Amino acid sequence: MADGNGYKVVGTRPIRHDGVDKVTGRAKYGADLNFPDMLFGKILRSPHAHAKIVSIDVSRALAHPGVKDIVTSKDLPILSENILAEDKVFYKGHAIVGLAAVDVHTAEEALSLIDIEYEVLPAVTDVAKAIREDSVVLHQSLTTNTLGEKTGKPTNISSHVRHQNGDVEAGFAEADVVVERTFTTQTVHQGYIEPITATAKYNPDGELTVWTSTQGAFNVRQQVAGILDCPASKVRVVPLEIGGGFGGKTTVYVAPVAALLAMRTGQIVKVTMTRDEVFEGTGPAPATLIRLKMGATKDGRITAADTDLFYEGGAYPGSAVGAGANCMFAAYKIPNLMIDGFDVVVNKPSSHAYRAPGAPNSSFAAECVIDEICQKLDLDPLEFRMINGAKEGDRNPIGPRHGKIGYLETVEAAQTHDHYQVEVGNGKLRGRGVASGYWGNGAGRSSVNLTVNQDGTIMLLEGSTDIGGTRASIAMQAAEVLGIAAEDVRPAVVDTNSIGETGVTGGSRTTHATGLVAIRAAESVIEQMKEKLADHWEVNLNQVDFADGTFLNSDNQISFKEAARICSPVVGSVTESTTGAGGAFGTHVVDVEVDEDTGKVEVLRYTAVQDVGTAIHPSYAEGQIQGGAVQGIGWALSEEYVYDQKGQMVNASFLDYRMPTSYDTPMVDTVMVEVPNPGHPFGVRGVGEVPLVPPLAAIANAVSRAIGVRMTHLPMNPGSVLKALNKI
Amino acid sequence: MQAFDYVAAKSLSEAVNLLTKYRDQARILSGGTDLIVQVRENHRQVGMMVDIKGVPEVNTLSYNGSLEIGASVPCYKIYSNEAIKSNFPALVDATSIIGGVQIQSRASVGGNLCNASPAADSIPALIILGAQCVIDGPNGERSVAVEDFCDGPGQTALESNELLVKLVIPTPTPNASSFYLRFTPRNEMDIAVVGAGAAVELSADHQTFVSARIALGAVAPTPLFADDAGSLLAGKPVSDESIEEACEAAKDIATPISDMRGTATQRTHLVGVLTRRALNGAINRIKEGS
Amino acid sequence: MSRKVHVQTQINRENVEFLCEPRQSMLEVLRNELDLTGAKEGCNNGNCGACTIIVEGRPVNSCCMLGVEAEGKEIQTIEGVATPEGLHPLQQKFLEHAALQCGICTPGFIMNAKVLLETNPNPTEEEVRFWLAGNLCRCTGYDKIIRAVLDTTETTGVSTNG
Amino acid sequence: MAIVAIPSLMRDLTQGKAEVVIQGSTLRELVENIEAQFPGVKDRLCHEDANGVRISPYIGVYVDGALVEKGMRSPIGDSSEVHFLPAISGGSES
Repeated sequence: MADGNGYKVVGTRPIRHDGVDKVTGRAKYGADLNFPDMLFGKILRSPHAHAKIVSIDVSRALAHPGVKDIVTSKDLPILSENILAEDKVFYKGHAIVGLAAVDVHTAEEALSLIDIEYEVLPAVTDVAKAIREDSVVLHQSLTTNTLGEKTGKPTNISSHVRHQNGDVEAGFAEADVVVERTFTTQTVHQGYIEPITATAKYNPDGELTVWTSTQGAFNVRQQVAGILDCPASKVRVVPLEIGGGFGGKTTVYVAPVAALLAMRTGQIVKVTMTRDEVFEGTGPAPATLIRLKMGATKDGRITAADTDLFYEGGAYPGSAVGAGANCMFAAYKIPNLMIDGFDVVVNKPSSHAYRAPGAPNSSFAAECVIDEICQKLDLDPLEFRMINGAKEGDRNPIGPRHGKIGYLETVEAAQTHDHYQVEVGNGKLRGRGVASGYWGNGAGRSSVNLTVNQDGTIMLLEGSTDIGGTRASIAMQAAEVLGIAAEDVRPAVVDTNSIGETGVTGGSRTTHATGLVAIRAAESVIEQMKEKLADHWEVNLNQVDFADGTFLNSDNQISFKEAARICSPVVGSVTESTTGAGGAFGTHVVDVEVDEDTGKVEVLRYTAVQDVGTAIHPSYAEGQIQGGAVQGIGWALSEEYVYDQKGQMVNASFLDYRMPTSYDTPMVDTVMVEVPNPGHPFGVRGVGEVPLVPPLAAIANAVSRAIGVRMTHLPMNPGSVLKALNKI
Repeated sequence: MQAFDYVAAKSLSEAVNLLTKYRDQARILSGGTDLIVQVRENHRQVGMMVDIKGVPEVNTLSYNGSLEIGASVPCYKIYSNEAIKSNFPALVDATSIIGGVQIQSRASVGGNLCNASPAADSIPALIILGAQCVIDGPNGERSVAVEDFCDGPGQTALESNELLVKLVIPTPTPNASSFYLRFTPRNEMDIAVVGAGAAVELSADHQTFVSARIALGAVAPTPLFADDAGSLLAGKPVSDESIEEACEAAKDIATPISDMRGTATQRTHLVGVLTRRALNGAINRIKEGS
Repeated sequence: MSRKVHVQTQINRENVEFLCEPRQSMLEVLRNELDLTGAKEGCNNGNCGACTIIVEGRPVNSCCMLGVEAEGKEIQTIEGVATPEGLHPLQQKFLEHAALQCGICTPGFIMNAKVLLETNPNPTEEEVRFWLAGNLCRCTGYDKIIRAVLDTTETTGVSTNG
Repeated sequence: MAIVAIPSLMRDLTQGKAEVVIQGSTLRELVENIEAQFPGVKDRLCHEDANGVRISPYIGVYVDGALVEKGMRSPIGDSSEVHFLPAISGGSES
């Protein structure tokens, strides 16, 4: 912190550089670009959850005045079934046809003129049914992949992962209490407020430009170039401001279609999803079915855990079951373990990353069973976590040893927090729940370019798109190294032609990885300036020092700003595949009150503790934690995809897909524990993902304790709570 | 969105003439918060939108012997009105939870009524307050009780060439008050799983029910006037037992469906819960007001 | 397509004329015809508040209003909130409190909160939360937004004439 | 010599051994040396594409607790612990 550990910029709370544009409405988001001759694209989507496409006739639509072009999967140079379906649709909302017209209304009218004949097939939208022997099989060519080995038998189970150590049967034999439960969670969406959008321009020389809002411009370039079979050098992706992502904007949906239509028409084409398209046509987080058995001794030591995880991949394989398995027990020392994880396809949109993908589901099960064990043993749940919690050198039960981590510190901070000291209240159905959670965090490829202006200010170019304030957190790290103010570094997210390859803003990697690269670039700037000053002062390089924003030797001392004028031009450019992401833990405490007549759960108080390593900009680190906690409140209590018998989602709107409003939530107290990550010069750990891991179980534990009935199904909506209370 | 024509009518007669000309193709536009979305989402076909917000009669809001609310008066004007706050609190309860404040800037009680959703919040409130719908058409004005206005989801007693002009609500007696509430999973920005309103008149000593009107939302194809449930309270002591009896009677007439917002069983259960809360809410207001 | 209508209105204190089809929403007119893209489309059915503008002093979801209805009205959009003299106090407080992350919902929140403070200069936390319930934010968990609005009332007050 | 944890679903290839001690200064050497001792392992851990034999995209390799970023070229320390875990899909960069 600025007041403690010697940093001048790190730990302060400057106004973010992109802030004024955003509060004045001037910032340009994905759908905000307009061009005079722009066409509007629309996509026809399957009305069926599972069907063969017998025929597609676009002639009536093509004849509609104002329609410029129509494309299907046959027009894609490289087939990509989730972009435009080939001969089968696997979920309601599956894209089939793209078209471009002079305005959005004309495009919509034309959609209704496309004639598609379907052969409707039975659909399976429930993981529990999809794994049965007699289930409808989505992909005849799909067999179970078990670490490279395939069973050869058609199935909906696309992969099987297993973690095994010790002897679980012996472990359960040693236990004084064993709890076994089955948990279910429903499909939930990232819920970003800005719908998916892309605008494309194609020049006759083969240059394609895509403006879009994305978590990773280079990912978009790679996918668009791949699907359209053109060289990356011909594709320029310009990342505009992005209105939320949470993992959901790490892939492409409409960009290849917009690009294809632009290529064929020669006009600029914008394709923007409607909200129902976002729900039905993009990748949500998987619904899951989890069985979990855990044993502990009466003094509160976990002896064994055995779990089966079934995650819905949606239409195609690829659920986050692996990460779910990796993260679910990371906080604990468990000597005997068996995890079997299965990725299962169902007739729902192809699942995709959502904040700590996979971990909230599995941790919900693990942390609820732990809470029940605590109740049976009459142990304080935080004390139980102190007994079993992992510290540096302990193993994640799936194998690898933890480096320097701050898990126990989060538990201690929760224990001593005022929230945990006061009684939860009386008279009504009130309960307090706690839960912990882990996310491994990512590092990887990042690129930063620092240009030193003659007045000593800095232009910082980066490839990481900024969703929640990373321009500020990265600029601050460069400023810290350069000994200048955060405001003197002007960060900009630039297009794929203007910076080195950079991975997605996801996996909680950006402040760590791109920050690390910004630090390296700043160090390069300092080195270059030292060399130039040595020349200027006619001394040896080793006689020039840099400290506290000042270059000096025995005779001279000048500020960074003065040096900038002398040294111009200076550019520090670094691109690197970084490592050293530090995994991080959080522990949440929540109080709820249940209305016993209606089953409605009110969140009374929420405290989220997290090891953030070092908070670069504490306000935005807090904001990540608060936002994650409230997404967790939604997931726990009210959000779900509701399907009818035909596999149709019936609540694809912000009205009926109930994300929490400001009137549903309390203030979220945050406690940031700082156990610096040795893998980063300032100790940064990823912050964004962890806070969505504990809330599901924390709230379920609170509700369970409030009503005296174990809640194992999410969301805990009023109907399900009333049922648990035996009121209906 | 389908194409349509638009006329901003200046008078009732102009509006009626347009309706007469375009019949089923025409639709009255007031706040538009339901209509525009329905047309956009292809739930309703409209060839002509007749905007009546410029018609003086539909903008009236007066309390003079009785309360008159023009069909286009937006929710916020209703819940901000002092006379309504003191005399018709159930109307304040209902109008302040229709959508968010942005919706309330435009959405009108008249529109809420004409949209005829079974879950409309203002309709049970209007029913318990004994509101009359004043309707204009080629054959002149006529009046219909609110409880008889809705025929089914989206269906009303209006002929295709008629429009709702205003609602007229009689002045409540002394020792009377009203209360509306709904149950929703979210605290706001939601559709009633069940709604319940109660208007109650008590004896001067607050010990006995003089009369009561109860109405329910989202438990039948139209908002329901639970006539018997209210009537049975007349002359009964103000007690948990009496109230329970009314709640059971209200549950008896509910014929809810199961849908994504709630199951039939849950809704029937909630009818009991909300009727009790609505009655107690109205009773408490009488006691507080005296 | 039906015939375009000529509309005269006032937006951000300037007289503005535009042509639009009756089916075009005010949001569509602002964004596509007038290139005022500060109002955002999040849901297009009145459930997220990202498109909030101020019409005749009241917050309105511009997706639930037709462009033709702007005739003769006085309209404010986020683009007109700051003046050459500087940011509106709410804008300043949103920045100071880090009350935005991705920022897509921010224009809508500021427009709606602006009317709240003009209507009720000293709201309670409960009143702020209720008033802003029609604006969804998925990033912040609302905490810092609510604090920013409350802090605007406590420290600076706002003028009531917009 | 590095200690390599064998994923449980591959222990059929290692005579049930959960851990083997293997020589190798890079991941490639390590994999080749395991393969020499326990044929079939490489097939399950790796796949071949235009760029040659690489670790399967479905597997994340952890050396001393940290996910490696250099694929088969990743250095292995003298007493390193190596784990092959299901890759984290989605939120983190692949």
